[in-house]
Amino acid sequence: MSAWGTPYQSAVNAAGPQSGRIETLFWVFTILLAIIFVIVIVVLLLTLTRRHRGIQQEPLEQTHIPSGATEHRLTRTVAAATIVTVVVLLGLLVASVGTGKAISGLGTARNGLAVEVIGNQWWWYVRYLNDDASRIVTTANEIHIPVGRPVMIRGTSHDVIHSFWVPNLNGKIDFIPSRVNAQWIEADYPGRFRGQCAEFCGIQHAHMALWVVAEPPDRFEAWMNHQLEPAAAPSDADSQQGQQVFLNHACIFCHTIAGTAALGSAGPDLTHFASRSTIAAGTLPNTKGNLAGWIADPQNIKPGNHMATVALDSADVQPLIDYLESLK
Amino acid sequence: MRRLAALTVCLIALSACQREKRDTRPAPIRTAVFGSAARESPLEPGGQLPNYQPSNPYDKSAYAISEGQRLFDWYNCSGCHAHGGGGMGPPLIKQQWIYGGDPANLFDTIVKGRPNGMPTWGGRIPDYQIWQLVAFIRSMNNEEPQSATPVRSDNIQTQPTIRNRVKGVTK
Amino acid sequence: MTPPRSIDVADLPPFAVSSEAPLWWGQLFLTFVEATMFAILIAMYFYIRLSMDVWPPPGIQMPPEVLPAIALVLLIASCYGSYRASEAAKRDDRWGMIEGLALNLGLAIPAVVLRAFSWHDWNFKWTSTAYGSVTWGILFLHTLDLGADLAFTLVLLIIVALVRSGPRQRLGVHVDSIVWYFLVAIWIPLYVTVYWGPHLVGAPQ
Amino acid sequence: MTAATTPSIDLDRERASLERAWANGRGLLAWLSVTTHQAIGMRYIVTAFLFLLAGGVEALLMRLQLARPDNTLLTADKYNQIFTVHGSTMMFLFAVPMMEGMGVYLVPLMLGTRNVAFPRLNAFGYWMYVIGGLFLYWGLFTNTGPDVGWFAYTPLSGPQFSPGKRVDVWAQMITFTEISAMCVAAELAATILKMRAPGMSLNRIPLFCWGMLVQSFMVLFAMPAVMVASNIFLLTDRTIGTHFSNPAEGGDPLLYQHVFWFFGHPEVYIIFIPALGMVSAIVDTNTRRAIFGYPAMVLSLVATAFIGFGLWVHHMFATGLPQIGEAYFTAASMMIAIASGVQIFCWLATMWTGRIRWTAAMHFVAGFVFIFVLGGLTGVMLAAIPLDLQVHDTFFVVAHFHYVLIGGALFPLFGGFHHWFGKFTGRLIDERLGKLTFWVLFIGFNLTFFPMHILGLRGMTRRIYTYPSEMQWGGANALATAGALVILLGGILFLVNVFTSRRNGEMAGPNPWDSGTLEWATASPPQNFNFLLLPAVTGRYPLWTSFKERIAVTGLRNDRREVLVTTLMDAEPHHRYVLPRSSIWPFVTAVLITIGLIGSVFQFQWYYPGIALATIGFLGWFWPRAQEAEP
Repeated sequence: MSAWGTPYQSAVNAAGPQSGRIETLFWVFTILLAIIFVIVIVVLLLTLTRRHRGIQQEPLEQTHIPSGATEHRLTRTVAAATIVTVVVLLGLLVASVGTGKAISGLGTARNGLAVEVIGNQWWWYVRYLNDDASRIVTTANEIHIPVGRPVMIRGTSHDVIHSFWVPNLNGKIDFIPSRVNAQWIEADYPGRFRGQCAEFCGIQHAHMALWVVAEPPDRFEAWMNHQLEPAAAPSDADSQQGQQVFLNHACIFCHTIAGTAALGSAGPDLTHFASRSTIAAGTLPNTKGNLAGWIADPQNIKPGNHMATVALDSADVQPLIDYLESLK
Repeated sequence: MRRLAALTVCLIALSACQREKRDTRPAPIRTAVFGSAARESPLEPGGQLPNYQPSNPYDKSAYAISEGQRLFDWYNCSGCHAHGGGGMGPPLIKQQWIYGGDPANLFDTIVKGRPNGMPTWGGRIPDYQIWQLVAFIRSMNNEEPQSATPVRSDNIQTQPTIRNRVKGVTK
Repeated sequence: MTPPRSIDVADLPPFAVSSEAPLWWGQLFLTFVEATMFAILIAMYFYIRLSMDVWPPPGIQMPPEVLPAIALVLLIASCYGSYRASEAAKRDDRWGMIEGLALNLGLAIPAVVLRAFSWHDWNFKWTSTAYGSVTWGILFLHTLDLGADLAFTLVLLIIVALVRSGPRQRLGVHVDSIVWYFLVAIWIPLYVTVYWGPHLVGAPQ
Repeated sequence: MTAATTPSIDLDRERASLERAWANGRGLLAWLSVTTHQAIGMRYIVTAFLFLLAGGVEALLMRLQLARPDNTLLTADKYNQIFTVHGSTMMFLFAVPMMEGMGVYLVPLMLGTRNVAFPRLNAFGYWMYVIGGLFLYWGLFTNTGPDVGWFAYTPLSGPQFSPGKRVDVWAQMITFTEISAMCVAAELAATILKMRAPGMSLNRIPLFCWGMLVQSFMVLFAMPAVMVASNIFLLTDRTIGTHFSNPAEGGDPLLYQHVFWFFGHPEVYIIFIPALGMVSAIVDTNTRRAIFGYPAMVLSLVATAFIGFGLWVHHMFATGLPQIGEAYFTAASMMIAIASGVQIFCWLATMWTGRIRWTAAMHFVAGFVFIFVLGGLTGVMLAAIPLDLQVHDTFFVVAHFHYVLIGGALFPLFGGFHHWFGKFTGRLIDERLGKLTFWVLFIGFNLTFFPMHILGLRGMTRRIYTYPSEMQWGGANALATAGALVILLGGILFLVNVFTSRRNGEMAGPNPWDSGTLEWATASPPQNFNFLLLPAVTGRYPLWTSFKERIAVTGLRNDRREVLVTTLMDAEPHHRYVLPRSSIWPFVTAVLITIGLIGSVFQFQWYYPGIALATIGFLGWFWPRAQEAEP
């Protein structure tokens, strides 16, 4: 099945209670509707191939209407088929509404985690909410969640309508400017699940992905505590030069690196940039080579995106890459 | 008659090109060759040159104006100039420009900064973005074609007003 | 080869100035279009109301009361002109049509002028919040429709008075009355929305 | 209505006189002035077919781009323009005008009259449609093609995020095509209600005409919504700075979606309800029996139309609306399945007891049942909110609506082409090539769109111009692209068939299929006046009665374009009615209105001269003329 997609961005490889219920509903619908389809097609084929024994005697070419008895039989059959249709649909309606209610009931009772996600052209801003302001974590394009604990995704948009969709965990929810929408997700087992913006949001709609990383609770806590720390200070001269390059160019107008003068908010937070697995909202694996290519010519990889093409001296590029990749 | 028709067709086709062009990759721009559009000395080495006026490569481009509009917020120009009406800094919708209102003057002002608060942006943000800002500022003064100028912006409220349906969401 | 039996219609009238005319139906269908459009606009008005806390928004004046009410009365009265013209058209009474159309115009044009006066005094435009947009939208579209139909009525009047008042023109007068009734009738909910809306569903600052 | 023995009539004189009264004339000016419904209908059909080809080429380009991961055949910008223009073309420039073209051509013939009720409005509507379509393609070819999807959601389509004139071109194209659609809807509804053959009471109208009647009413109530959305909402936000979609000033982006889908959902039924009528016409002819369950069929059409207006929210389940209404919208969406199911059952019952003649048109009907039922069943899945939230905006939905629209509208339409080709051209289309066309299209279609169901479930979202190879969607996409090439082959076969059959096909004669409805009661192709003597009817299938029982209408004047108006319910003759002659004014008015509509997109001030010019146009149109014979 590998030519047909991956298991980590798939609505039929449920990894949580929400998506699990939807998947069950999906199979109920699919099997039932497939049976109906087969019946209709079999009737169609029989209709087209039968040799019309019962009405052979009726001179249709002249009367153009079969006998009253035939019509009466037909009426009863069609009425019966219609009633069966109504009953089946009623059953499906009940199943659908029931599933919807069950899903909306999940997650509210237990102590959940709240994550704020804001859609931007074309990346995801992520913030872990907490009553204790010092424990608020900001990151981008990658959401870590603890296994077995419900997580509320609350979202809106800074520009146009986006739609948050991690199919292994739950259905879609639109992020609309001026509104806050929310849904609960939960992972049953550790794993990495990919999601993607589902509402057309402009030229780079295709490159607006995110990863949800489900981890055991202890590893999640460790990740969280690490994210709370400010950025690692440059450890060698090379990285120090890289930091200076970063601070002296347009980078700082859009990006934040906690603990430095870079406080821009138009682009993703880079404080723990190197701990993330991708760059440019899931477009490329986070490697030094890809990062160099991205910084040198962002419009090559993602034409039309809002990252500035900054002219750097060739001597400055490698230190900058080294510095960014040191931000574990 | 046929030639006239062909000419009209060409004109109609071309009329869209400049406006709708989307240079996502900045072309090398000859901006470094002049330091100041507001000349400080009348003397020119090598005799009188034809008066060189650098022009905005993004002139009449709707996409560049829109990019300029975005950058105007991103680089916090609105912090001092508000949305063109002025605040701490001078208004940008006006007839009389202190340092000249031609594209080259505006470029110069942004690159070099001006006394009393206008920072120097040259070298900090890419030149092509400065030209996009110039195009946007000129569009605010209706100096770009109406067909390329956005009529308004969505100034999106920071405070969302409407709640949603998921239970357990209180705020 | 002709079918053996036939119906002879030579005795039927060669036209009808009544609701049996296809034109009457066509015009009725086009009013469905307008009715839907205005219904959507009214829905938009109240939808937008839901997303704003202050209504009308701060700095926007309450709508005037007197002039629009007078204009409404005039508009309703002008239907009588249409009615007379339409009845006269059925009777083939040229003078009746002229009188009716003139009465219609004589009452409706002042109504539009009054509306324009009260409108002119508004301290907001379509660019002043979504309230301004939807209010101006409703008023502009209805006034545009009124204007178009008044222009049409004027042309009809000129044609009937000076050029010809044959069956086509009579049917035109008859059908024009349908449009006019519709425009006045649809104005009542629109009037309530635009001029009473801020009172009925308003929220002061 | 009492019929007497027909007096003796000199048919040759009658014909000569009618030919004079209905002549269209020669030359360019006459060509632009044509108001006869066969000519306008055929223009609609040919123009819409050209737009189908254009939309097909765009589809093919998109399929080629998606054939493999990280493909660079099209840039993101071009891809977005192309998928937007593809959707807009298929919806506004192909499907609706094509159905209307078929209606304009066939409805007066089926009703037994000489033309539509408002011939000049008909011509005007056609010119508006052509101009609107050309305007959109002008945009695409000058890099001004809209790039926000055929739905153009705000705020993406608003002034801030869509610079330039791309979206304005789209929005104004809507204006043109909607004006056209509303003209046709008003005139067809009036024709069907008031100009039927004597005796054709409401329960004797052919089902295709019922389909067109229901579709016309849907157009009248749905199209204003899209005018509000595209014009009042989007264009004014973009050109004069209103705030309908700006949340900072009290507007709301979701309001646009409500208004748009209030049109957008009925639009689907606007497209396929006439197609259902075509299926009925093909089925009764080729089973040689009266359609089973005529009242149920009509009620289903009407019910579909009514329910169709209550469904718009099921395009918005992901927007986070209050939960209360959702069960209702699910239930309503499923009710559509009941209405469609009843019709399918009735056709199957008709075929079960009929004598099937296995023509190319019947092939397309059988293919229609297969594809449409599958699309309908996935539609039931989409009505279930939890499932919808998973597959919404994925390729599953792409598969679903192509199954419904290609299966539900295009296959019946191709069936209709094969069925009525003899009527349109006077020569029959080649049946063997027609059947081959069917098989190629059927296989190509399923090859293209079936894999998309799986792609959607496997996470492939819509409207993406590329995808990374790690997603492993490449195989299924390559298959779909291969299928698209097979569809292309089917299209070529069809065109070859059309061109060769038009020249060398067997002569059709008036009624090649021994059909029962009135369009077959006259020459193929029909002359401008359709019938030498207007028919009167006594049943649903007048041509299936013996010739002795047929009734004609006499006494209409034949020296001018006179038709008979009948009563609404029972179609009793009421009065005679003179239709206007050819006129250049519909064309002139369309051009004058165009100046204002297109000019105001670029410079709003053009609006005012536009109004003045339109007034001049209408004055010229309606001013009474001396040469027009008065009744």
